[in-house]
Amino acid sequence: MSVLPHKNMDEPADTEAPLGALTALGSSLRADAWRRLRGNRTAVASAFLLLLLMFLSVVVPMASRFRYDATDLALGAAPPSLAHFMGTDALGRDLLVRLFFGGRISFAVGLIATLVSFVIGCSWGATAGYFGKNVDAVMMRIVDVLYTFPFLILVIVLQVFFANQGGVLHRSFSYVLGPLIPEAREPSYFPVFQIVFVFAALGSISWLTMARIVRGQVLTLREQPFVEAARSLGVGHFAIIFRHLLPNALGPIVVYTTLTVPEIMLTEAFLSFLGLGTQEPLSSWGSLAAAGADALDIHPWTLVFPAAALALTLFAFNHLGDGLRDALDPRTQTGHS
Amino acid sequence: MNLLEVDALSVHFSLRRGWLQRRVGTLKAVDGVSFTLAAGRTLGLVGESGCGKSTLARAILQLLPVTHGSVFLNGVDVAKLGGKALKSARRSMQMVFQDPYASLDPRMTVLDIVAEPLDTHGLAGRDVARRRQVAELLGRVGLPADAMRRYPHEFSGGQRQRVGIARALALGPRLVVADEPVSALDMSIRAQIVNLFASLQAELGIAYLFIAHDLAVVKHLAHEVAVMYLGRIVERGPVDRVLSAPGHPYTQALHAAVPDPDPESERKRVRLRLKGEPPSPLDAPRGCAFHPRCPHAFERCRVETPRLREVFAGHEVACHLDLVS
Amino acid sequence: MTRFLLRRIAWLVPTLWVVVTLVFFLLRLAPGGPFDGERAVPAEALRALEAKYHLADPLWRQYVDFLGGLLHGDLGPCFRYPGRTVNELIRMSLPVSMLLGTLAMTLALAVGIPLGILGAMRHNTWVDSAAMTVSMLGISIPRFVLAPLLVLFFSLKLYWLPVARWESWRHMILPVVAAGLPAAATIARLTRAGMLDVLKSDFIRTAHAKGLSERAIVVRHALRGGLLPVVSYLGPGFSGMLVGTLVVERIFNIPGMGRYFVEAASNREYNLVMGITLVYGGLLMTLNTLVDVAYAWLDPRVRLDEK
Amino acid sequence: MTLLAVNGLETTFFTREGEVRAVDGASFTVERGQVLCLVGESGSGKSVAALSILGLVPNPPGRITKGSILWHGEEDLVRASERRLRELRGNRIAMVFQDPMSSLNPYLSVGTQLIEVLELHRGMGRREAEKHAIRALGEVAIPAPESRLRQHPHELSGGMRQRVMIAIALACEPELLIADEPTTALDVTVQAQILDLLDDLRQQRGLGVLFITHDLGVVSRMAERVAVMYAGRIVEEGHVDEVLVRPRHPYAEALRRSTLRLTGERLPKLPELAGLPPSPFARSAGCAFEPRCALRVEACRSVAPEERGLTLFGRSHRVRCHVVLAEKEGG
Repeated sequence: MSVLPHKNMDEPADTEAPLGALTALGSSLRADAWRRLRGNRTAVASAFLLLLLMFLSVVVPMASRFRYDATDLALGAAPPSLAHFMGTDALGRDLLVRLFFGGRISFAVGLIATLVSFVIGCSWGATAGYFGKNVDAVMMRIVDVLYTFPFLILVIVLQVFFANQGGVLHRSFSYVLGPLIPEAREPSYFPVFQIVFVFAALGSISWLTMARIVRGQVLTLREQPFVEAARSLGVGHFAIIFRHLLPNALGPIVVYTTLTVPEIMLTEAFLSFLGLGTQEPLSSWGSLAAAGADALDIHPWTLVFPAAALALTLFAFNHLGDGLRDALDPRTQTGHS
Repeated sequence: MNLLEVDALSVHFSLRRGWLQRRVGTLKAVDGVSFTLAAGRTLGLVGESGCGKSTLARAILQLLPVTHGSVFLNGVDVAKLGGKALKSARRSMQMVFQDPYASLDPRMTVLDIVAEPLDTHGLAGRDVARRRQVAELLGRVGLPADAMRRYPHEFSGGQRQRVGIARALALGPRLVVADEPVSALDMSIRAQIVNLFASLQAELGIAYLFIAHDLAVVKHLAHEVAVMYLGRIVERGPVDRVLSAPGHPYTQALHAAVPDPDPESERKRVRLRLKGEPPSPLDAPRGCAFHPRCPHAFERCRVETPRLREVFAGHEVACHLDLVS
Repeated sequence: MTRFLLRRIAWLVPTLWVVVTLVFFLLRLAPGGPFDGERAVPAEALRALEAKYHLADPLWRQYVDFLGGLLHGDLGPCFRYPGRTVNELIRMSLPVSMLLGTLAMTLALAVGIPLGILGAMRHNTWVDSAAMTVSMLGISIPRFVLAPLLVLFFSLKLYWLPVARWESWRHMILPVVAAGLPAAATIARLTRAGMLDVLKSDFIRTAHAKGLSERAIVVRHALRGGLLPVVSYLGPGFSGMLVGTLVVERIFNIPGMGRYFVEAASNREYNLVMGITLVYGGLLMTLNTLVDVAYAWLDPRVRLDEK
Repeated sequence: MTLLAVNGLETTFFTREGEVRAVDGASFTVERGQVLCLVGESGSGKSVAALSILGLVPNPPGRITKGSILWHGEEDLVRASERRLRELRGNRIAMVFQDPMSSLNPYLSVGTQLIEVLELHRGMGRREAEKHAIRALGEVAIPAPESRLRQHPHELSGGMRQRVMIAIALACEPELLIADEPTTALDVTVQAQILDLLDDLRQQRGLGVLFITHDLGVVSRMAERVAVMYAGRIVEEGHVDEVLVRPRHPYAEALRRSTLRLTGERLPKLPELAGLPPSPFARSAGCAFEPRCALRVEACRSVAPEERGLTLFGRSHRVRCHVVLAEKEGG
């Protein structure tokens, strides 16, 4: 087996496909990528698994007869049974409900932080890359400095100072969400606010790599003749960025976004382990696994289920990200023999 | 009045180095170039890579800042325009690019690519009308109307170049600057594209500034030829005259470098070989820039930069040698 | 090269200053003080403590004092460990963390790079899938799950290795593995991706046309370019490793710096937090510089003197 | 003496979109000291044919599915072991590629890349190889060869890089050089220098050269014999004076007429080769050139023309065309 470049088949220059034979070749790059992605069984399975887990996270806590915070001290930690499919924790709380309730928080945290990092990272990177020169130098120097910033300290300070109960941010949070979710005004909803807030904040500092990626893409694309062609037609800066540059940089952006979600979820788990993440009685996969890790030798099921859910989700997101990367790389070989 | 008058045009780049971006030198990519181009005519601009021909093209189209000099298009100095005025001036000057693969946005359909100039200048109709406009442009360049639904990567190099030409025609320009439009194409496709350029000129009266790196391409299309070396024009004249009696030693070498497909005549040709490689504009030689590679160089060439002088009606050469033949 | 290093050192100072200043003010703007949590501290004593540590001074005064101390290399006293200075604490704990981190990173490189090369060379075979599934698992299992599992298996079931502490080399094995394996997984994936990218280039075809063996092609022609992504990862990867060692230090009860980190921050041990921030930032910047040097050494097209 | 005889070579790529027969039964020979030019458009299969000779077709998806490649008339390279092929590559058969920038390893110095073949195939020690390398660079007219050894490809100009590629290829004094469009990426003046260099080296060393190009001017400058490739098949093969002056195959004729020339008449409209090359996925049962051919007859669509040999002025000549052959046989 040889490890040669698969050049001859991949470069359109070499095939010179004429108009007549094109129907067999698919109609666009996107359709091509989509077809490749669907051909990747692991990626498709990963996507389905994620959708299933999200669905269960929404449905199970609503459908179950247990509440995530209902304790049964008499029962205590019980191994899986017909009543409690995943067993109970030391306080006798049903692990199945806590697990899928935790799924809500884990997914929410991952998606919120990723969304924030996506928005800031794309605009920061695209601006720096497109305008270049001094703008670029200053903006990327800020990114460099932020890279050395100890984010743990930031998270702690944010939690203690900015996310305090009854503080300005908490009040505005309850005020905005109040009409939608009546419980948002209750004090018991405070931990939800806290975790959401901390992760929005975490997102706002985890955009650094996204900014670098987008900037790199924009820097390369800016030099492409099709961008020059657009300029020669009189197309404005705004249209060039949004019609030509960002759509062409979309591939790496999508891939990186997909890979950011598991990273953030892992960070949440890590913070929970340190006691800085999700607070009782709320649960997340990280906080459940962290609690379970302490009791590994006596109640192994309290670790096994949350750790499996967490690992499976991270696994699926990473696989999906990889599948997207392969699908979007036009050089990926299509051969089989 | 000439359609295009380029007067003492220079494009210099500052070379900056280090942390503070200190200016360490100047790169004279284009250095005092002047020429004129009449409506409906073609000027072939020939030279090796790095001679500044592409920079010149971009400076004329205001894609690069002009350092000195003027570019008069229909009597208006476009180098002094900006904003809306420049945008509307772009309607009469368009460009065709070298790389048919990279100059079309891979994520846009041919419809959107060809319609983009119309959209940008608010000339596109709605839906069906827009399609009709694009179909007509595609027809002009010999592509079927159903090509508009497809993406660039589905086409061959020659077809893509036709799309690029259709886009350049959309605004009805008076001047088209074509930057090596056939260099990236197969030999057998080149004739098609050259013929297309010729027939469009005959139909629409467009003037071309046609850039090439060898003389063979230019021969069939150009009325006049200008040869560039290291940012300057070293020879200029009617195409028949320059090809049959090239005056500058560099033009002679360029002429000799193109092999002839007829083996008999190829064997009979004089092999004039240049020593060395195209020099970098970063350290341009003093005097005549060509002297280190010139077989006839003498003392004066090393110190004095020759100016263009007329050696025959309309034929100018920048060389110290006595060229009157 | 020398100019590049000098310039980087010149950058280090202002950058660290910015970070330190930000942290300084963030900490002090947060409500509460170092002695808030203590029960039964009479107001009188509290005032005495605050006076002792100059916490009642105006903010700018404290900042100036702090910077002054910094210039002398003095990070000040600890509040919670009376009689100890921050300097002492760091001097004691930093070497432990560094050793743990270095060993773990070495393990990660030693496992990850060969695994990645193997995956790339046997691209799209079962070897590749197996190697990548293993490394994907490595990324997906948090260290605080991995570490107890290792302890459970190797210490509590097999009695091979000690459960905790940091005394002999046998104590080091499990913490190093727990800290290193997830990083190994990331490195394996980066190596594979980088190698696959390089193996597609034209010059690899040239190497084949020269008659070189597969092995020579991989080692001599592909590895250099293929490892570039790993090299760029080492900068941020190191900070990831710090977080990793933090978890591992807690689980294995190792007297490293990470143990103090969270404690110091949640207890508002101002001086200790500043000290740890400085050490961490300084290390990270030094490492990033080294990564840039390594990058330039691997890729001759990169020139350090030009930005 | 025949160095290389390719007989009925068929190289197929098995892709998801279908099988692509990039080379479809091509036959040609290269003699010692002779240049055979393989001409064709992009996608005609000329590069794949060249890669097939050295067993360098990427597998998967490509594989040689039929035919033989005889080295020195006896050893079939299609059946040779990978080990044996490695012995030949870079040693007895060397190759130069189109783009010297991407074909040289950007991470290694010129010296390392040159010395490595000498160490591998000539068993030289470092010192000796270095001395040899300096001489090899001098032979391809690179000024100051000693100092070049330490330079990296990005520090050289395009022409210099291609000279380095040639020096590497010729370092072990191969018998056969395969040059795949070695001057396409270069300026015309530099192309002329490189062509002269290759020509000189061929004469000095009695090197057999398989030269791949799409430029008929280059063919006429370099070749003694030329093989014209279309859709994976050799449609005409013969001496340059025949093929380029009096081509027998309609494709070769159209190619010749549509080539831009510096000499000769300036025509109001250049003769074009109309139409497009055929899709690699849908090869017709008949002659692949039939849809674009002005001379086509009924048989062209359904029956693939056989290759027929002719002798013209004492030189062998082969054409694959119904019409031309019928004409010859009739008259």
